[in-house]
Amino acid sequence: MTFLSFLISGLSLGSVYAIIALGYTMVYGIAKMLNFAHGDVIMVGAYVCFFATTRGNLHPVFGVLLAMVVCTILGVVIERLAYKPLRAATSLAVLITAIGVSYFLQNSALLLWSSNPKVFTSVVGNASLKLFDGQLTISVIAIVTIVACLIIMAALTWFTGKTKMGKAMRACSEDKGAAQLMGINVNFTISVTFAIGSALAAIAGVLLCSAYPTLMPTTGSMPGIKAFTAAVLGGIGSIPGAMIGGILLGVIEIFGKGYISTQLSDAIVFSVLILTLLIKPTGLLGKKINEKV
Amino acid sequence: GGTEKPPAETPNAGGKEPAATAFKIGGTGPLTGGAAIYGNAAKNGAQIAVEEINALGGIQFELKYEDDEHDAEKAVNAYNKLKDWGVQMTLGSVTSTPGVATSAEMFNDRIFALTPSASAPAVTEGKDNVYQMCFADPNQGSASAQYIADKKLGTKIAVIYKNDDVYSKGIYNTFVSKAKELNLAIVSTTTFTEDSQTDFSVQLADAKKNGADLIFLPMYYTPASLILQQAKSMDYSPKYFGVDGMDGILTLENFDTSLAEGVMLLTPFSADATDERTVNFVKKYQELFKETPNQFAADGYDVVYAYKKAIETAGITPDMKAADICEKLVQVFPTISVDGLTGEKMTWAKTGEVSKTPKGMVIEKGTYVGMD
Amino acid sequence: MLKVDNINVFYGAIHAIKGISLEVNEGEIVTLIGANGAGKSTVLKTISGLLRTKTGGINFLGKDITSTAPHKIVERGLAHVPEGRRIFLQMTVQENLEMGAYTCPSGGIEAELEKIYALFPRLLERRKQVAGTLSGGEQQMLAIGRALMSKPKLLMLDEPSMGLAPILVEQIFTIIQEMNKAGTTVLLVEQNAQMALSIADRAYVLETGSISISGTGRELAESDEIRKAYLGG
Amino acid sequence: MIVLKKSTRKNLTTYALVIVAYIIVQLLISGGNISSSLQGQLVPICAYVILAISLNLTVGILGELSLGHAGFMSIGAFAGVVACISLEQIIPITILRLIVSLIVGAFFAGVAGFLIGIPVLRLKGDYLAIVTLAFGEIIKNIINILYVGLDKAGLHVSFLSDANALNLGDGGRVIIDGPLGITGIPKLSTFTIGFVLILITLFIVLNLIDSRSGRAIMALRDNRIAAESVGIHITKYKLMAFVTSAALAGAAGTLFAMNYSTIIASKFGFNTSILILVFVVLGGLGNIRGSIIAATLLTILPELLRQFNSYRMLLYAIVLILIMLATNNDAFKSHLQALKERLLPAKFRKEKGGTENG
Amino acid sequence: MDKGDVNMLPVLEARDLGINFGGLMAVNGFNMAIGRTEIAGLIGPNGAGKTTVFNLLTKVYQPTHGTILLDGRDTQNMNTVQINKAGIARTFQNIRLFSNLSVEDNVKLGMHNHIHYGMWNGILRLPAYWKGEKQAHEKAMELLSIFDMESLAGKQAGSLPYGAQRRLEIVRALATKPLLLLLDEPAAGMNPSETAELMDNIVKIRDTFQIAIMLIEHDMNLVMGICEKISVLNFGKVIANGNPSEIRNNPQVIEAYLGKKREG
Ligand SMILES: Nc1ncnc2c1ncn2[C@@H]1O[C@H](COP(=O)(O)OP(=O)(O)OP(=O)(O)O)[C@@H](O)[C@H]1O
Ligand SMILES: Nc1ncnc2c1ncn2[C@@H]1O[C@H](COP(=O)(O)OP(=O)(O)OP(=O)(O)O)[C@@H](O)[C@H]1O
Ligand SMILES: [Mg+2]
Ligand SMILES: [Mg+2]
Repeated sequence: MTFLSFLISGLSLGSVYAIIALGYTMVYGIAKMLNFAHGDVIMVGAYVCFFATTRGNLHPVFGVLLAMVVCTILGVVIERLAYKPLRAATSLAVLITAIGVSYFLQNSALLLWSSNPKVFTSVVGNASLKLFDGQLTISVIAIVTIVACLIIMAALTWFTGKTKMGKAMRACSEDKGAAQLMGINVNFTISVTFAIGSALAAIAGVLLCSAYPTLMPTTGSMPGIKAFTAAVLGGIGSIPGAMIGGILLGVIEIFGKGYISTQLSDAIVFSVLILTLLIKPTGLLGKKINEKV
Repeated sequence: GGTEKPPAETPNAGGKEPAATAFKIGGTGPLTGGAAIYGNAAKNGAQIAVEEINALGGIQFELKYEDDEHDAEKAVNAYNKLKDWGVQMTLGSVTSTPGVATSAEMFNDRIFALTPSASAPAVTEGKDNVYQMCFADPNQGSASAQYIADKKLGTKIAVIYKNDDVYSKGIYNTFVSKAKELNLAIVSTTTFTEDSQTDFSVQLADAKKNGADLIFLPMYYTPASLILQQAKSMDYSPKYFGVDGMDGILTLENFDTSLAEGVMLLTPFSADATDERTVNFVKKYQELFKETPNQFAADGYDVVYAYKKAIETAGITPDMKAADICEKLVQVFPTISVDGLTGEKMTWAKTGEVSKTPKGMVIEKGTYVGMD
Repeated sequence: MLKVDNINVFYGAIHAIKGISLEVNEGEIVTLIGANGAGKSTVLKTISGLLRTKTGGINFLGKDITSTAPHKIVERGLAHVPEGRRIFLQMTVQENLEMGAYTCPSGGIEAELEKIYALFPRLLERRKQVAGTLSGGEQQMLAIGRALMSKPKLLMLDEPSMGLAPILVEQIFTIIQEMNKAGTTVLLVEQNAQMALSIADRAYVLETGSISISGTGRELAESDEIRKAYLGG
Repeated sequence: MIVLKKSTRKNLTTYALVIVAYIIVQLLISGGNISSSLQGQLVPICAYVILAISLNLTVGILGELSLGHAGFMSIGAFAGVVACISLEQIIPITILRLIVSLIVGAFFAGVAGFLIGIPVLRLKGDYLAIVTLAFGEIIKNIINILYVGLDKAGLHVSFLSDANALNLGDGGRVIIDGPLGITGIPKLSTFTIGFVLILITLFIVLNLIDSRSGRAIMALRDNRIAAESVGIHITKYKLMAFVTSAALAGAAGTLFAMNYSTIIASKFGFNTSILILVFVVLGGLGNIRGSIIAATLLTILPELLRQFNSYRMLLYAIVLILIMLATNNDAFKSHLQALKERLLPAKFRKEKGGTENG
Repeated sequence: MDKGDVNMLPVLEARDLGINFGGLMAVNGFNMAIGRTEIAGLIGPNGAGKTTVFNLLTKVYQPTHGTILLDGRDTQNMNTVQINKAGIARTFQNIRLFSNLSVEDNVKLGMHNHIHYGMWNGILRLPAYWKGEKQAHEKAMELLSIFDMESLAGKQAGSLPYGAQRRLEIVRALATKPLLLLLDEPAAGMNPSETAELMDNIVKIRDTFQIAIMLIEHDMNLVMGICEKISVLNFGKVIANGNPSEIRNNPQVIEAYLGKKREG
């Protein structure tokens, strides 16, 4: 029974990572940049939803929608102002700019909303399912997160694989110049990528804070880094990979704590990551690209 | 509610140039970053005290707080900035690790420090001119164990502490050794870190599995609030015992206070106390900062009043050099007794440690109630 | 159809194109020849909008496109087979071809695909192969095929014969001529000056960023100067 | 007139820059014209300069993104300080003890670099980056559960429990106390030592780059397959760069730690790694002189912004973004180039091309 | 073919070489022997497997079957680096220079295993460093002079015009002191007059260094002009072997590769 309850905790933590990782992968796989500000967009999304539901008394559904709208706009604006001028620069230059944006968002949040933590009200309430005479509890938010994660993964897979915009995104991710020669509006495509990534960030923020309700200006940064790790573990650019990577990371974290040592939990998670990559150097579902010589 | 709305950095009651008529006091603390709540609280508390004292027209203070991002390196930078400004006595650093670093500098520079909240023993150890306003961590640890044993609060105890945090680990260390001494049964010890402070299901499951009926939580209230919430969703309802960092949990915006029902803690301050001094302070704080003050704010407030008392006793004047002030304060501090928000008749040992009695509090219906 | 008027292009501080003007009329095959590094590829990249000119203007189908975004230019009917092929290495052959038809309504793609596969049976064989693992020549075929997918009005080819077997070079030139007969205007950059001149209506010779000679294909092919410099004696 | 190789000329300028900066600062100090704030930052600036140079060796010269450089810094910091405290009786001369500590710090970090490098360097690109990040976090986690004490019997080491498990004898001293880190560190680092260490670092890195081994390392970066085809042993040279980089970071860590009375493991986490990376990228990949300047300026910048109080870090973020936009945007760069051309007579103008080495 | 070659062990012998890419036999049953100072050509339609043969010989790919004897030694367990040390150097169809390094450094990298001083000698600038670098510099200049490229020594390799880059790749390969030099489409992107010059140089290299050269090329002027022996590959199999005139008139080759109406 302990095993099962650990597994469930792992799945629910993992699905939060996964949902963040999906947004990460979207931008990471297509714009080919590590958007370290992603975690902070998540934080903004959570704050928007928080204020909308507590101070604005909006229904949670509208809270989430509003958060998505705000984050989408924020994502697109950030892309336009901070990343677009660097289209021709090295990816590292963009990475550093993203770090600047991350600091910017965190410190703006600090000034706007103060450093005092807020307690987020779960958008689906705190109900939980009790199984085996209450020996096993599954919270509703965990179920919602996992389901949301699956739906988003499926939708993204369909979108990038089947739609015209999705194909344009793949083309941009490989060669922006050639994509332009195909008649693809690269700037627009990348904006759409950021819009989707940021909308997902809003959802992720709301779900993250529903499950783990402390909300602070730094709330997004650690989950952001873990989700990035998860995205790499799953294989860069692979949408199902991001999800599997996220869930695995969560499960390993909980099992590591539960069965080995809480003191070593970070080391365990990262050791498993390293071992996995040593065995499979392109992540779990990453494509092995053999360079033609 | 912003932290930075209040009037001016350095209020000047008379409207005249403070120059040599005001004492320059300053401190460092995390005003940005993940620990910013503590720094801002201490700063705000001190600021209220400065405004009050300046309004009296006697001793005048000029207060400056520099951001240290909860980092030893930045804290030394911040402290040096204060030196350039001409600081005459300091409020040290708000948190422990930066506190250890800055207090070593202040010891060398002969600038007196009274820190509101840097509670690690290493902050004061071997430094005759560094004093604490808060309990030192070991005291909290052993006092908590003693309290639990005396009142027979729990038979099987679980401890969850933050493994990469000086404060949390410091209290844990002495709690454990004292508990051993008192034959308290610790049945579960688990940890978490800055990087993994979201999910506590494993820690709670361990405590539950081992039948713990009391969980000792030497940590700040933010992770504690998550523990309370997650335990509830597991249908696990042990007693909780916290330390001074737990204070503030009721002020968390939008917190479901019923989760904290029955949580006990040792703290020198509670915002719900009904004495005039506290009521007055809380009211002012809420007006200025739109938040309820926590214990850091109270400690910051008390530090300024302690300085006032010491200055009066020692006959120090604003035109004196920092080093001279330091020598006088070193002599006078062990002799004075101060009444403040965090304790009546507080006195200091020559080691810099404060002596005040912690109050055992329990949360009932969303307010703190004295346990004794 | 295409009118390039006194363009100047820079790579940072390097002045790569120094006041070039040229014209391509509807239905023509025009070729640009010149030594390595003369700036041929740069001219093509500037026309398709990948690079910007500092001065002067470019007019395509009666509209000024000097500062039009590349994708808009492509939509107007220009296709560019860039130097170095620039195929999408991680996509399959077929996906690459489909990308070529990005601006076209999705209906007619099938027919167009079939045409390309008929031209290059090799590509049909390798339809599902990841383009990055194709041989050099196969990649070149794919790059040309991809450009043809959009049924362009003006086709710009940058060294299409590079790396192709002799038999294929012939084929490519035949294809160019056929396409031209069917109404596609062609601007061709070639190292293989002899072949290029033999099918070109007109030609321009580029020398370190400026046009040194221009004339009809035949005139240039017969000029001694050109023979010596570009046709190997 | 002796004509120096372009890279030699560049390197000499770099040395000159460092030496002149040192002299100016010393003059300011002796004249009492320097603020405590700036003076307090001199040693950390030296440490960050060394860290930036060493990371540039991995990121700029070897071409592999590392997100865990602070891990090596922390190994150097803890190992160096433990050495320093343990040797208190044996080597009473402080300067000598500091030098030994620096070497110990560099050695341990180098060994860690070697052990980590062997598996890690088989990976590529972002996968490698994430694994270095992971190692950085693991190092942090391990130091957090590491207890080291000293008594007459020598060093005692214990994991996972607490300082009591060290079973120290009478008069024993706990040196590393798990998450509490080390306290009571003697403040032995000085600006002059830092300066000398920078010169040594420059000497090692610049000479390495401009030698047979350095060429091989840069060849790996530019084209791995071609490098193999001319007979260059990939792993050997990757490791050489990685280990050198780690060892220098270790020395910098010791220098840094010996400037503060306390260090804790969490200081050397992801954020610090990123900070060093920011120096490197801002200064220019492969550009050693750029790293020095960027590390110095970006360390001072947040202190200069203190007057803006609570807006300080926000401004820092904005400045960082603006600098990145300014230095990496083509349009902006060509404006800058044009300006330079107008201002500088032709013969002083730098030739384009060649890697930036110094 | 040089007279001396006839009685000597071939520098390279490939027997029944083959590789399978997930079901596709890119090269199948490839046999070839190259004399010590021979210039051999490898031609064939696009995708026939020519580059793959080079990749097999240099162990960029491990052959699925077959043997390669280099100077009589089986190369079964060698990797790319060891192959180079044992005597095969190559250029690439897609230019692979160390494009951020100078032209001279590119050549010195070719000489990497022939410069003998270690890391510490380099860092500490011991005499071995100065001696090694001086020799390397002189040798690099000498090699660059083959293509009259001494004046480009300080230029960044990536900034050279395409043709110069191709030539530099050859110089770099030569610097490894190979017994056998593999050139993959050395004349691609060159105009006829540049190609003519390249042909002279290839012959000159063979004559001065007394090494074997094997080249892949689609420019028939070059192949027919300088190769002493030509193998034609189609669908991974050798379909013809012989001297230029034999190949030129082989109907199978004309059908698959040359086409009926030939240029030039
Ligand atoms: N990205 C670039 N950065 C700097 N200079 C460049 C760049 N691309 C080209 N150049 C320079 O611009 C000039 C023209 O180059 P371009 O590629 O247009 O020549 P080309 O005629 O197409 O030559 P080739 O026959 O080699 O393809 C050359 O001197 C080249 O070195
Ligand atoms: N790594 C690989 N994976 C799958 N197929 C490959 C791989 N490498 C080569 N091939 C296939 O093997 C065949 C031979 O390729 P190769 O590059 O050897 O051709 P080539 O003879 O050099 O042609 P070209 O003259 O066009 O360069 C091609 O059809 C190619 O698609
Ligand atoms: Mg070109
Ligand atoms: Mg080939």
